Amino acid sequence: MAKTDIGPPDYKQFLPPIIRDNYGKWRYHEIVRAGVLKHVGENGDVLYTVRAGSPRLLSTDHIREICDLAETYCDGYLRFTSRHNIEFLLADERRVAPLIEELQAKNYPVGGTGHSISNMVHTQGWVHCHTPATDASGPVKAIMDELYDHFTHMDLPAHVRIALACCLNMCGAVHCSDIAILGIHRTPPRPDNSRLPNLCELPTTVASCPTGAIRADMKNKTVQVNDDKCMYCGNCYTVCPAMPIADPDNDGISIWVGGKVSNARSAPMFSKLAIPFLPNNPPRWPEVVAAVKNIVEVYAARARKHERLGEWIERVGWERFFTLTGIAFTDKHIDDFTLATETFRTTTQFKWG
Amino acid sequence: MAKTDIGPPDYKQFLPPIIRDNYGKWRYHEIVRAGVLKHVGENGDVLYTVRAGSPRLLSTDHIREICDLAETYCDGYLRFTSRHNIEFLLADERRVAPLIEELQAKNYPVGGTGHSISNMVHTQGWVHCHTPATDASGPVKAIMDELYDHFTHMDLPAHVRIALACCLNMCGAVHCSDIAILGIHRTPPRPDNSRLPNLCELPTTVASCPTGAIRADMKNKTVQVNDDKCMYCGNCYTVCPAMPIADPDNDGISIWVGGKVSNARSAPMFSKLAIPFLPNNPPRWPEVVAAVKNIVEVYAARARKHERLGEWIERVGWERFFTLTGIAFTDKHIDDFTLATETFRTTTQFKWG
Amino acid sequence: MTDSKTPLLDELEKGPWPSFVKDMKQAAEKKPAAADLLNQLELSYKDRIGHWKHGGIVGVKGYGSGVIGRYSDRPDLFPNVRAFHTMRVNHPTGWFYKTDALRKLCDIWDKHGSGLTNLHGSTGDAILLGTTTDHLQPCFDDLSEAGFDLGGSGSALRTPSACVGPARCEWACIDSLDICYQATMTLQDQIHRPMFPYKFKIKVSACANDCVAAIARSDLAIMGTWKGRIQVDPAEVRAYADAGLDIRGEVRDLCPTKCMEWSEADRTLVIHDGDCNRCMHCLNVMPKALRPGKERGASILVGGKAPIVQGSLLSWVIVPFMKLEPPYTELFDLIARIQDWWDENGRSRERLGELINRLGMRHFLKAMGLPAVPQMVKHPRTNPYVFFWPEEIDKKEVK
Amino acid sequence: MTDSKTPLLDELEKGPWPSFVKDMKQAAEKKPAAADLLNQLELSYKDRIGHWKHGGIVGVKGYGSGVIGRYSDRPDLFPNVRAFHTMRVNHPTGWFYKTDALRKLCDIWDKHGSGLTNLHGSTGDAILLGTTTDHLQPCFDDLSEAGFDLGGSGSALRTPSACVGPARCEWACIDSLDICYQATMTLQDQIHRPMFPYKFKIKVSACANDCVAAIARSDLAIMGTWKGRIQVDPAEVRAYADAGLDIRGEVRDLCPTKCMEWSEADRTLVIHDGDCNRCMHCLNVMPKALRPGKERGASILVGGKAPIVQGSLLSWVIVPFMKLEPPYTELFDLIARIQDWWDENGRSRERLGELINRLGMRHFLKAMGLPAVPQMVKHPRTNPYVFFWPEEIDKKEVK
Amino acid sequence: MPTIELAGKSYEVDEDGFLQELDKWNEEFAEAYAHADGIEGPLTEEHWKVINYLRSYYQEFGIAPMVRKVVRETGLDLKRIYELFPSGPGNGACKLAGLAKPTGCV
Amino acid sequence: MPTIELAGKSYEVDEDGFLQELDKWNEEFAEAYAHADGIEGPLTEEHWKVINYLRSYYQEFGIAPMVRKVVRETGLDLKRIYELFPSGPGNGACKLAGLAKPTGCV
Ligand code: SRM
Ligand code: SRM
Ligand code: SRM
Ligand code: SRM
Ligand code: SF4
Ligand code: SF4
Ligand code: SF4
Ligand code: SF4
Ligand code: SF4
Ligand code: SF4
Ligand code: SF4
Ligand code: SF4
Repeated sequence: MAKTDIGPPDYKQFLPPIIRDNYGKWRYHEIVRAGVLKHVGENGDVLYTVRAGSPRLLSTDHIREICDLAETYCDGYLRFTSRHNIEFLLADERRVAPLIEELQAKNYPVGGTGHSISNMVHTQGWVHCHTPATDASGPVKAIMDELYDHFTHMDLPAHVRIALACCLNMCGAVHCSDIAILGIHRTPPRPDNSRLPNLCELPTTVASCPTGAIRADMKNKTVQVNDDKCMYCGNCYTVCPAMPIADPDNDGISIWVGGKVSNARSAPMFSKLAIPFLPNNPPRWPEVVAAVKNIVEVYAARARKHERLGEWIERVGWERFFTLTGIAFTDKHIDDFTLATETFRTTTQFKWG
Repeated sequence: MAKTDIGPPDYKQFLPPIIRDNYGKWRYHEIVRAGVLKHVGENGDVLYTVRAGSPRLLSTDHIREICDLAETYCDGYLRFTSRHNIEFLLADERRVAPLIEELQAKNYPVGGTGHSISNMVHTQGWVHCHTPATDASGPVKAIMDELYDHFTHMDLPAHVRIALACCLNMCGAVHCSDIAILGIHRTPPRPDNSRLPNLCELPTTVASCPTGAIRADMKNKTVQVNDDKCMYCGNCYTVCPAMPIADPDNDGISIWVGGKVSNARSAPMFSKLAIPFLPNNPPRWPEVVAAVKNIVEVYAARARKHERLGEWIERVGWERFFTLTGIAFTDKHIDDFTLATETFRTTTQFKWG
Repeated sequence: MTDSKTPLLDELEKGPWPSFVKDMKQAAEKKPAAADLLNQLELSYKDRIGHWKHGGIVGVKGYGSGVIGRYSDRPDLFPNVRAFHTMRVNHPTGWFYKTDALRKLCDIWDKHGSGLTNLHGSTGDAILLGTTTDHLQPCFDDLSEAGFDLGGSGSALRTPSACVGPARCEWACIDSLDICYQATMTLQDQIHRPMFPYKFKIKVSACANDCVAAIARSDLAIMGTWKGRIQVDPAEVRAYADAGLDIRGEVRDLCPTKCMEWSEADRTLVIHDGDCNRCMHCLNVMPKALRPGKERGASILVGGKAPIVQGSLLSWVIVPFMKLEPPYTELFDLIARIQDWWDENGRSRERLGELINRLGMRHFLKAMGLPAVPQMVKHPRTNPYVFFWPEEIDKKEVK
Repeated sequence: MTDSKTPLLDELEKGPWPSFVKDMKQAAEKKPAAADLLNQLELSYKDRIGHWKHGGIVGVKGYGSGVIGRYSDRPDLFPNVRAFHTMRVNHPTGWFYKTDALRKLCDIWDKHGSGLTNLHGSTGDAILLGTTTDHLQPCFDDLSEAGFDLGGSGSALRTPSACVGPARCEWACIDSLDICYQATMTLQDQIHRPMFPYKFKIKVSACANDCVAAIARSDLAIMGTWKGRIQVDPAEVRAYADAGLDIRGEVRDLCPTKCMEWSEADRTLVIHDGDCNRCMHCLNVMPKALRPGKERGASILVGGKAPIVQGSLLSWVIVPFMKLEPPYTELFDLIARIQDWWDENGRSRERLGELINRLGMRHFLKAMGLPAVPQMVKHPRTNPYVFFWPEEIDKKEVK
Repeated sequence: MPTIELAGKSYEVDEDGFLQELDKWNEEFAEAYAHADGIEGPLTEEHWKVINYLRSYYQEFGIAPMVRKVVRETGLDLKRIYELFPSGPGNGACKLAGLAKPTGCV
Repeated sequence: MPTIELAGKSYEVDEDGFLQELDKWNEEFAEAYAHADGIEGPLTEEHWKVINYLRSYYQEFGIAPMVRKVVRETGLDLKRIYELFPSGPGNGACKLAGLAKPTGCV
């Protein structure tokens, strides 16, 4: 039998020599151009990193092509970033330009550094998951096509980090993104009383509901949903397969803005609801693409340098955000979950719009 | 029988002529000295207000003395402020100085305006209420004695508003005060099973508990308290007389800081816990007086002009507040009620102390 | 040691601040009830515990509120405070008095009660502190005769209060006194005959300085504000600068929205009013030079309260701007709709804010017919638990 | 119109961004499973709904995690994805690869699976996307042979991840890669054999920029920071100024604590480090001139997670500063204590943050033996619902 | 503990005159007490409507009904209720109905 | 719905082999299934300790116990449990014990 518990390969064997030499001893970096980082060691060594976009969903052949490139230009050393980009690690400055040339020839976008839009963190969607309210890869592709120039150019006030999750489980951890795209259901689950008794643990199913909409029906070993208390999160379906919730005509996408993760300047922030619902309109989700584009461009035109989307909104005010983007404010934007009172305006300080 | 529903006397009959003339037409004001306001009308009329401190608990004879003063100096026109001070309203500048002289001779403190400490809003305490964890008038007197000079001099960075409530009902509405003094119990109520069945509505009693510590014991028509879940708020006693909670050895005072009400500069804020417990030490509560004095003086020495206590703390950080005041930070300062997560530090941004 | 019967309280006669003990002693000389109150309080100081029994429910005919019943738990020692009920007298709006009215109050209270008062209670009433059950009705009759009436208590509308406003303040954007007085008069029945799930408080501040702390302690707060430009008098601005005011440091830098430009060189101040959130700070510092804009009205906020049961609440904006001119029809209609919804849906002892929080703001707004606007929130929701109304859903297709 | 079988997906081959559809088609040429995946996805695009059944619980011998089971709900149409399980392969720390290792992965996956992957999953694993039940064990055997192992799934420790840190970043205050790798190796059993109430995630960022978003999505976040003074190189500061950087506007004014003084005249920067909260902004803008202080370590935060069930949480500071040097005993001891407490007290499907919130931070701190410090809170509590420990109460006197 | 003598029987009441042993209540208690509390003449059908509603609600739910409920269920408006019970629904009607003393919100 | 033949009887199971009609479970099912699932030899006392604990817990609480509970109550450590049931407590032991398929946290 195979050895177990060996853990991942030791990363140290994958570090290029220049990194091994300068490990923990980097002095500073510069962004030479979009997608190209230059790190300088205390001893003067220089490392170049060329960053290229990736669809994340990669075929083995595509990976082999990436390997070919890495072998040609950087002795086989490469890495991936926490946002799914590919980074080629070069000790030799002279190989940078040729690598970029070949990348561009092969349609790899080079960029994603500094004040640009980097790759979108995203999830499985209809490709592999059982709970999605929308697809993942499709909307990502459509959006990145539209925002392509902001990936390859550092022309924004600050980093813009966009992420997508196809259901409220939020595997994309979109809750702290500059712009978050989130698949949502809008109709309650439909308990299947014939399968439920054998398939589901009743206490687990009841406990799964954030709003207490589920009551156990002990007699029939099933559950009942109070539709008025259900906000379609789908968590009951996660624990109980007999509670299907997907609904092609009412599932769709919501858009959230202004989150961030870094502690730079302002503390990390959650994203906030901008657009409660846009329809699932495959293959290219035009409404979603247009909405994201609009937010990016309004922000780009108005924010100050180094100001993340959320920081800009905090400065000008949410009143102004809705006015400037033309997005409608509705009762859905007003929280009604457990911490709602923390979000209500408890001051007469506000702007007219 | 007497007429009912006549409402209060129409205030307009109590307005001095100069106010009637300038009603809604004031142009600006100046604070001539601590306790003396000068309001100038659009037509050039000038109204002087002389503000004097009051113990709030007044005998009819004392009120008559105040009436005597008002009749001598301001044709019988006076008012009280929202913080229980007395305001003499004078149309004639020449009477201001004599009034102040007589007030001082009679030991009325003149002040409470501008960047001073005004009168303490407070409540009944042992004088008239059934749920107090401390007295009200006594601690107020002891504290105001100590802070007297800050009432009569405008020598602070900004307004400092101190309030006291003798139990968690917070009739003093202390929850948004620069400094709040709050009576607290520290032991659970002791249900009296013999009286409870006839005296209390069980559902109301159960529902009264913020932490769900009370269970109905239907069989015995009484209730049981889970002492581990009880944080001694006393609300069960408010609705059920058979749940006494007062406990001379463990009742006492907690101190809260940094709240404000006005929307000036910063939005209104709740006060936050500074000192979880100080003993009830009548007649002069020396520990409480010293604690309040310490907070005021640390603030006075460090804050910038116009900076309220809470604004100062927000600027320098709570870490710094505890260091500078020498107040111990404990697990009690960390929230564990329903909105607790909103108060936890969700950033690496903090100071060392 | 002194042989005073109140050695502990005597300590509180010392010191510069006026002493409530002196007032108690003054009253005690005339009134046995005041004397027993003093002695019972001394006992409390000794025991470190209150000596009043729980509750008490007494009143005057035709009213369900206005009196707080109170009985001593040591009537054996202090027979004169065996019953010691408080009467809440609705104060004249703005706490304005002429001395003749105040003297009348004193006379009535010397006749019927302990001779001790609070001017005023923290809701705003003139508190007459302590009398016996059989004096309640006669005392009320005398008060009524003198033109006074009781304030609220119990599950009633509580005595509304207002800042001094237009009577003596250059910043008043609404007539806080008149609004408060009209509300008090119009809603007399609600004040005297408790009919709600719990108490309901209304306070009126004529500007955002909020001198009656309306936002912190009223179920319905009415707060003056304006639209349009702050009125700037450039000459007075220069005068302040000449007089040594550090306009950059004390005004511009402290403006929360940073919407001011101050040029030290030509001593001019420019305000970008679109960004101003009308916090009042600059006006507070330079009252001669800056005045509120000309289009005036109020923001309406609801839900404020003290901590019991679910934690304190500051009031929430529900109407950013409402014109307020007599007879205030729009305001009073709104108040009626709010109270009706609360009364219909509220549980016993549930304040308005708690009810809105339990059912969700969207239900409240829908019932009120109020549009959702961004001014209502600090920021939109962060959790994805969004409800849709049935009519927003394509129902045909749901299996 | 084309006669393609996937007209909708074909639309996603257009446009400049690399197309996942191209990758799927590439794999489909070799692998029937990939072809059926493509076709099933096309059906989803048509129907606007997913076509996978709920759940699936499959695995390899000796492990309780690492494989996500998946079955098509249209095996009639797409028999080659009747079973289509995903294997989560623990990535090399920092996502560093040499191509030979990557090629090995590809070969194994071409042999056993669909030929499709995700590089990487959002927890950090190399995701091998889709194979049948009977290939799981052989595939695992080959992976193990090639030096790879599975990552976490289920109620297990999830694959830890780390920012690139000291390998390529001048700001690394801790060795994020080594810490992550040591944690991964030490806690292998926890990764492979689920034994907790729910999932547990650990992420390591070597500074406050948090390039792995640890604070937002890990139950335990380890974040590099420093004590003492930021290292300032005055010459480089001047060089930045000379090169046109607006140090006042872009650095000083954006410092959240306003703890910097910048003199345009003599081009010197003074930092009042006692007020600095180490937000990283000034270092980010001037990496040549400013470096983290010399005393380095980490802040430890816990509780971060996505919204289900009670709403998203950002992680909370529980240890402001911990020195972190191999073998990281203090850290690993703390992790063990945390997990043990959680495992002992947690309900099924209750994340650490939810448990702490349910029981109260004071209970957690007490169990951990951690002192309460102000760095743990944004501000102290505002509600007066304060618990005292029994030992703090004078029990003799309670009746 | 004070007692009150009504129609020849003696009842334990508190200072405010609220019955302390709720199971001692009977109709004569209410009638006699009404008289003592200043209600003129015997209790009318309307009085009993209110009293009976209060008692049955209290028996079912263990709490006194809210005023709005009393108004709705008895069909009597608040003004009428104060005419019937000048001390009001709490101090007046609940007392005669032998309910536990309404507490708290005063 | 797939079926599985065990010791001459046929059972409805899902794709993962989890019993679909929980009341069909019996000891022979477990024995025969164990064999099919790659456990060598007949089920030992230790196996039964785990299976019985799982079943009784499930019957009492309607949910599968958490792993820590299983370890504590059976006295078998996790390593031993994986030796007994190589597919682990969920995919292995729960399946043989005829519990509903553990869902969700994967
Ligand atoms: C490669 C990567 C780390 C890794 O281990 O993979 C990385 C690398 C660097 N980050 Fe990062 N960050 C990486 C993800 C992140 C993330 C996480 C994320 O996006 O999910 C964050 C938090 C984002 C957020 O706040 O929402 C992040 C917030 C930062 C910041 C703070 C930005 C800010 O002002 O808020 C900096 C500082 C800066 O750029 O000025 C930074 C700076 C850097 C530097 C300059 C550090 C250095 O000296 O090497 C690196 C190059 C940055 C660049 O792209 O311009 N990195 N960085 C990640 C690249 C992701 C990608 O492909 O785009
Ligand atoms: C008389 C009174 C209103 C009344 O109807 O009784 C009043 C009167 C004035 N207030 Fe006030 N305020 C009065 C209670 C309040 C309260 C409520 C309270 O303290 O409970 C507040 C909110 C306090 C808080 O935020 O916690 C209040 C916040 C202000 C402010 C904002 C201060 C700030 O910077 O936060 C101003 C503006 C200023 O003083 O610069 C103000 C300004 C004023 C002015 C200058 C208005 C004017 O032009 O006449 C008045 C004289 C102020 C002075 O004392 O220096 N008044 N003022 C109240 C006097 C109370 C007392 O005896 O001390
Ligand atoms: C007299 C007064 C305190 C004072 O000395 O000034 C007072 C006294 C009492 N209040 Fe109050 N409250 C008084 C203003 C307040 C305020 C302040 C305000 O109105 O601006 C508050 C906080 C604001 C609010 O309403 O949220 C207040 C919040 C409470 C509460 C908690 C209510 C809540 O929803 O959180 C209770 C408990 C209750 O209603 O059962 C309460 C209950 C009480 C009771 C009736 C005691 C009880 O548990 O039944 C006290 C009677 C004391 C006595 O024997 O005389 N009192 N009470 C104030 C009324 C005087 C007046 O009419 O002018
Ligand atoms: C594959 C992946 C998405 C991706 O495409 O990258 C993923 C996929 C699934 N996640 Fe996730 N999660 C993935 C990262 C995350 C993250 C991000 C992270 O780890 O940084 C989160 C948010 C952070 C967090 O843990 O809070 C995340 C939060 C969830 C949740 C909600 C958990 C919660 O406590 O709120 C669930 C629901 C559950 O556990 O039952 C969930 C459940 C799932 C399941 C197993 C579906 C389910 O309901 O059982 C998905 C399987 C999809 C499939 O068929 O392949 N997944 N999941 C990610 C794991 C890949 C990897 O190992 O690298
Ligand atoms: S976000 Fe939801 S639908 Fe998407 S992969 Fe995660 S669990 Fe599946
Ligand atoms: S979808 Fe969410 S809210 Fe609706 S019943 Fe299921 S768990 Fe509850
Ligand atoms: S604060 Fe509490 S004790 Fe004090 S008067 Fe109000 S209810 Fe009574
Ligand atoms: S004192 Fe408060 S917390 Fe304790 S049992 Fe009573 S209501 Fe509950
Ligand atoms: S609230 Fe405003 S208008 Fe009213 S008195 Fe205070 S400062 Fe003047
Ligand atoms: S009112 Fe406040 S926000 Fe407006 S300009 Fe003045 S200081 Fe700035
Ligand atoms: S988190 Fe900090 S140390 Fe790690 S890569 Fe990002 S910037 Fe560098
Ligand atoms: S690290 Fe942040 S807080 Fe510290 S000096 Fe730099 S910008 Fe200011």
